[in-house]
Amino acid sequence: MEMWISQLFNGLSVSSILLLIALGLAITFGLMGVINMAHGEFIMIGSYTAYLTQNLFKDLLPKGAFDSYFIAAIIASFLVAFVIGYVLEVILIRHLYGRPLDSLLATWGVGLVLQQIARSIFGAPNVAVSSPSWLNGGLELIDGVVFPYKRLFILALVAICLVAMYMYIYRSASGRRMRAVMQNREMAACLGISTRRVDGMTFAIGSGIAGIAGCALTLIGPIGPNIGTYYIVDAFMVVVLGGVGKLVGTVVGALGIGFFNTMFEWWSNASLGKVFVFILIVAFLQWKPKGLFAVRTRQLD
Amino acid sequence: MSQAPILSCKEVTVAFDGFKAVQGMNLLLLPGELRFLIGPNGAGKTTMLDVICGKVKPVSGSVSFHRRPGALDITKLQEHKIAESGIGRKFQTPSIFAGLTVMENLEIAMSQNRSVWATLRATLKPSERERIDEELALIGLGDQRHLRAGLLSHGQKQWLEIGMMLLQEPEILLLDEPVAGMTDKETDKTGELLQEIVRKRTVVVVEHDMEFVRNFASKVTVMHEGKLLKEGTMDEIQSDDRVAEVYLGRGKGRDAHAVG
Amino acid sequence: MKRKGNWFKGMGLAVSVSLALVGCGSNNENNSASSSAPASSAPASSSAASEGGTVKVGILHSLSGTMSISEVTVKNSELMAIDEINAAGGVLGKQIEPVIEDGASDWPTFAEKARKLISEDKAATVFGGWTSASRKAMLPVFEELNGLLWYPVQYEGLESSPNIFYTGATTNQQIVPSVDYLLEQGKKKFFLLGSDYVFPRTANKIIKAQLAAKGGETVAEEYTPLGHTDYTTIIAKIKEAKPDVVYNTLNGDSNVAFFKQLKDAGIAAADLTTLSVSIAEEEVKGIGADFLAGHLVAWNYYQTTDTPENKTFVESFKAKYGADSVTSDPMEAGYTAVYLWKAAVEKAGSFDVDAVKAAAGGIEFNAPEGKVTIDGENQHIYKTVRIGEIQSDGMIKELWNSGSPVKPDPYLKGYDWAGDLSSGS
Amino acid sequence: MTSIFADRRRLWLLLGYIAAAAVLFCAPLYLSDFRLNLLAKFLAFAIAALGLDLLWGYTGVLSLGHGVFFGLGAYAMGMHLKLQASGTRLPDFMDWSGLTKLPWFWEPFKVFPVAVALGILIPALLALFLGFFTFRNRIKGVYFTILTQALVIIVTTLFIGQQAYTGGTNGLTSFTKLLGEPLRSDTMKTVLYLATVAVLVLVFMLCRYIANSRMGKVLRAIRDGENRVRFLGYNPATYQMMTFAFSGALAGIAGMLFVLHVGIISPSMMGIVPSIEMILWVAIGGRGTLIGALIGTLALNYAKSGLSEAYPDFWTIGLGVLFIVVTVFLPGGIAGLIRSGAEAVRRIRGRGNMHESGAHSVLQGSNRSV
Repeated sequence: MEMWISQLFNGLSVSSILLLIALGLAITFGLMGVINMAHGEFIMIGSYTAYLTQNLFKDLLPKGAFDSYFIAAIIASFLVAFVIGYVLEVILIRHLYGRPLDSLLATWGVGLVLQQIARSIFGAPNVAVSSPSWLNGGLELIDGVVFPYKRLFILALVAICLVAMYMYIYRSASGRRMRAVMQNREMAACLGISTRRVDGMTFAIGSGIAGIAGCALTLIGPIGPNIGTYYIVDAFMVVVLGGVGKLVGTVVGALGIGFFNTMFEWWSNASLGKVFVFILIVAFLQWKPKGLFAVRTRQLD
Repeated sequence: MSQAPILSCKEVTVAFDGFKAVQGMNLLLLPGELRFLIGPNGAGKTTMLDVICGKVKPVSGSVSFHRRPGALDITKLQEHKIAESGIGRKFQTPSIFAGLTVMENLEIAMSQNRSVWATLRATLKPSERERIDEELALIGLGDQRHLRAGLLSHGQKQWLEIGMMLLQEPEILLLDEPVAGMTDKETDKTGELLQEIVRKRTVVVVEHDMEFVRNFASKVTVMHEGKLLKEGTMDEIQSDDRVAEVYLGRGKGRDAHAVG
Repeated sequence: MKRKGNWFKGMGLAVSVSLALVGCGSNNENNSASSSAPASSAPASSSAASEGGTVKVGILHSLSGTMSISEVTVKNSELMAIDEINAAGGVLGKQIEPVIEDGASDWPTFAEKARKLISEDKAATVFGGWTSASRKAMLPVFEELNGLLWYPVQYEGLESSPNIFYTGATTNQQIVPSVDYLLEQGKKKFFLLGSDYVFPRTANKIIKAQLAAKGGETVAEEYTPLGHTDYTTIIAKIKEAKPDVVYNTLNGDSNVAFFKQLKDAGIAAADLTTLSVSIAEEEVKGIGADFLAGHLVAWNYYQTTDTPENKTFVESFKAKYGADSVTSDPMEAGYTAVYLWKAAVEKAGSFDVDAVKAAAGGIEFNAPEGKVTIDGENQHIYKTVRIGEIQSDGMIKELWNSGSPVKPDPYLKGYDWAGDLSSGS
Repeated sequence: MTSIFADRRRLWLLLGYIAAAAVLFCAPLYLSDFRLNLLAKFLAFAIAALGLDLLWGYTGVLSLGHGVFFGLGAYAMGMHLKLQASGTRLPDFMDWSGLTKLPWFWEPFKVFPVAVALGILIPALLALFLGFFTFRNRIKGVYFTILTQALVIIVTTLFIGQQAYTGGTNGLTSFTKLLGEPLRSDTMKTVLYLATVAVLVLVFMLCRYIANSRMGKVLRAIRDGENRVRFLGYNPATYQMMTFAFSGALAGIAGMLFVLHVGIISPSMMGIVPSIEMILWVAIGGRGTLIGALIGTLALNYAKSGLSEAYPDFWTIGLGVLFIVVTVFLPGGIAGLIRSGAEAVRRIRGRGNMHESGAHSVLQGSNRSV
């Protein structure tokens, strides 16, 4: 019996990680229509920022303060990724609106460059990030079933990010401006919204959330120049399956892929599990080409 | 009304997420007729054209196209099958292929076998070249034949699209505001073009410019909020109070002059 | 009807294509011009371009891509060996000139660069490769051009190419003895966990046959794709199977994810014994010693191996590449390969590949891992097997070793239970 | 009036192509063994690039999965060569994977012509199958692109997992003979090189024919306005499927020639990165121009092997920057550069053709719509 509970929890935690990774993409790709293949590298930036914060706390601050480094790391990784995202938008993405396929290729180039820069700064081998002590161990509700604190922390972090994003997009003034610019750039410009600044902010927020994802992933995964490539295709699958433009789509997409992945992996092995999930996605898109929560538009193209 | 209609739309209803763009609309077209479809914005005129050419599937009602060998149920067919069977559509914003030259645009619009294998082997026969030259002369783009269509002016693009429609030789031609955004000189020229088009096929024109509609003594259908309001000659339409009220706002008796 | 400027395009094509060819053509000329004798433009004979004071040697590792994690450090140790030899007067009076190439974690690139090193740079030998796939890609090139490759990494065996010397362990010098060791420790139920590529699948095949013959039991066999990062389901399967030991052939980043998540699930080394064959000091640094403390590994060399040669090796490596750098088995194997090549060349008295191969058999060398001897029959080397336990300071303490170096047996002919495994080519 | 210009222009164009073909055909005379092998590999890549250019440059369908079709062609030839090299015995990896007899689906690859046919048919049919299910449901643009990436993951993971049948991550290698002749003899290598050039020239002419035919015009129309084409009576889905299948077949041919030159095929060569690099060749060369695909493939591959020789550490940065610069600031690619360069020369010398001189010609080069 416990197996079912722990597997359900595993499914939920895998979904939460997928959601955290795809959340930033839901903005840059979902709302803005920019295909950012360097999204994985922003996750890497978040992980490396956590590594640097950890070293900073270890060297400068007294031993006791070390455990609180992780909270600082989350904020730092958001800010660093936010700034780099803003700079990237101003230099490059600005020229690529309305050209999705070109933005896909150009950002793939950006990803290559960021990976090589990371490799020359931090070296090719992985770097280690030791997790804060208050996150070690796990909650043991029923004997034999352990819910690791780290996974619970990630679940909580994802929930917070989701609520924050929802409030920002649908309940705040700048969120309204963002949606206005995304739906009709010319009209928004006529109404006096500086579309340039809104574009920059939106892309930067999407990148910032990828930074947070990177920081959270240091708890459970490797930190190295290539980790971006592990997540990028899965993140796009979540957003495409969930339906572009709708936050709830991304959430449901992540839950769907997370649970199916865990279930298939339980019955077969991890490789075949991944294959079944992708076949399922391809088949699903036959039925709903625009994803679960498609936004219907009436123009010709 | 002895002649059998070439196109009959019965009780057509179209809804977008609950909003009923067209409700229970009936429209009968006689072969070779020129019908104007007018009405205020949002009356469902363009949606009606979308239904006939298959761009939008109606929620209920039937649309049948009575061709010589028999009736076709439009709502069952895919868009390209409808176009191939003889219904041409010109869109409101000029939609021509910017990457192709004027000549190439006309070449692919020309009526021909549309299968992949056929177009792979197709070559431009002299007779076809002549027809294209005639069309080019008619729409006045003879000099721009090798120019990329994307570089034409707005008016020229509209004429190119009309030229493409002519070459497609449909039995029914749906024109969506052909003179929108045109100068007076261009509007007159389009008027002459329309005279030429009407001679050989049935045409439905959605239009706001009453002046333009007036110099074609033909039947006019007025739509309002997705429903048929009035059908008759231009004079009957203008004297009808409901049309005036709906069209021009509450004032009675004002001349049913077009509101752009 | 043609669009404008087409005739320019035609000319553009002709010009650019010929430029590209001339470019690489001339590139080829100046290459041979730089290497000495005019004979070099003769068909790719294996006569080494021993020009006056230097002899060219190829270093072919992945300096970019996913495998750079492991291969950059091996390149460094090979270069250190070359510097030491040059300082001590070089080989047959010639200074070794290393030509470094990037395999870019892409197997056809390994084949392309190998061909370039042999036929263009006329390298006397090449040190390189890491994954089995990169070795398999280079093998036909070395056999075709009669080049010489030194492969410094433990691998799945079942191969012995006349043009390759294997200074890493074959299965009977790492996998088989480690399973015997675990069986002696009373670990009967094995959970085989590996990344989905050739080395784990082949190693597991051998382990299953060995366990069946020696009263062990394979409880489960699980594979995860390369770059897999979520091991919660695998850990759940481990909990359910309750094995005595998890025999781990995961590779690269996957190890980081597996051990971090293992600790999260409240499983420490005391609760579950694991033995890994792809985790060395370098990987321990990347994962973090606190996740790995107490877990076992099987290699032929550790930084803590106490031989006089190892003391100097570790000291000079730290001096050259930084105090916090560590030395691991593949790095030591790469370092040893350079010295073994030097010894074989000096014994043969020439850089010619066939002469070096003939002279190599029986050569002994006091490597940092202890005495090693080249087995002339299958061109592997005798190596001492060592089981180690990872300490909380990141070093690996040796628990057991095989006493004397073990004779390499890539086709496991000497093991009766491995009869059906391979007919050997 | 314009026909005089047209004829002279077509003459020059023909001259250009003949000169290029001549330069390629006599390469064995002035290229060393290593450089010839390298060029042969790049020319094989060019064949796949042509197919991709027809699909993306002309029809506007961006597929990031052509590594799979390339790989399937390469595996077909690889299986044939492996069977030739193993003679009567089982291939080595099957032996120690515990197989006792040759799997049934390996049997047809024993015969060379059948292996070549399958190397073209299997990728084409897979492309047709995927195309049928995506284009019919009007899955297009970015959704289609991401689906092709899913296809890559599915196929590579399956090939890696089924090690007993496919050789796993080591793939198929150590080939010895082709049609009874030693694969690695100098004469065989020259013959293979000339065969590659011949196939490339044939494929190039075929693609040019298609691009200039009415079908080619319909393809470009689909790129500019897929829905508009639908209302002209053409079914874009069939056109997209056919072009996708054709480009899949060309990628298969390229794969077969690749494995003959390089001597190995493994799942990593049909992964996500090689598939994206193929697109880069077309993008840099100049999509929508067949010559662009050729120039782009040669230029980029020489740059890649040249750069990585000279600066092993930083060539990925160079590749990344090249990616950005081309897609954003140079959409026309190298071919676009050549064309606008030609126009600049024309305008300076004031030879402009009366009808199209002036503002129009300047704008022509930069028209790019995706």
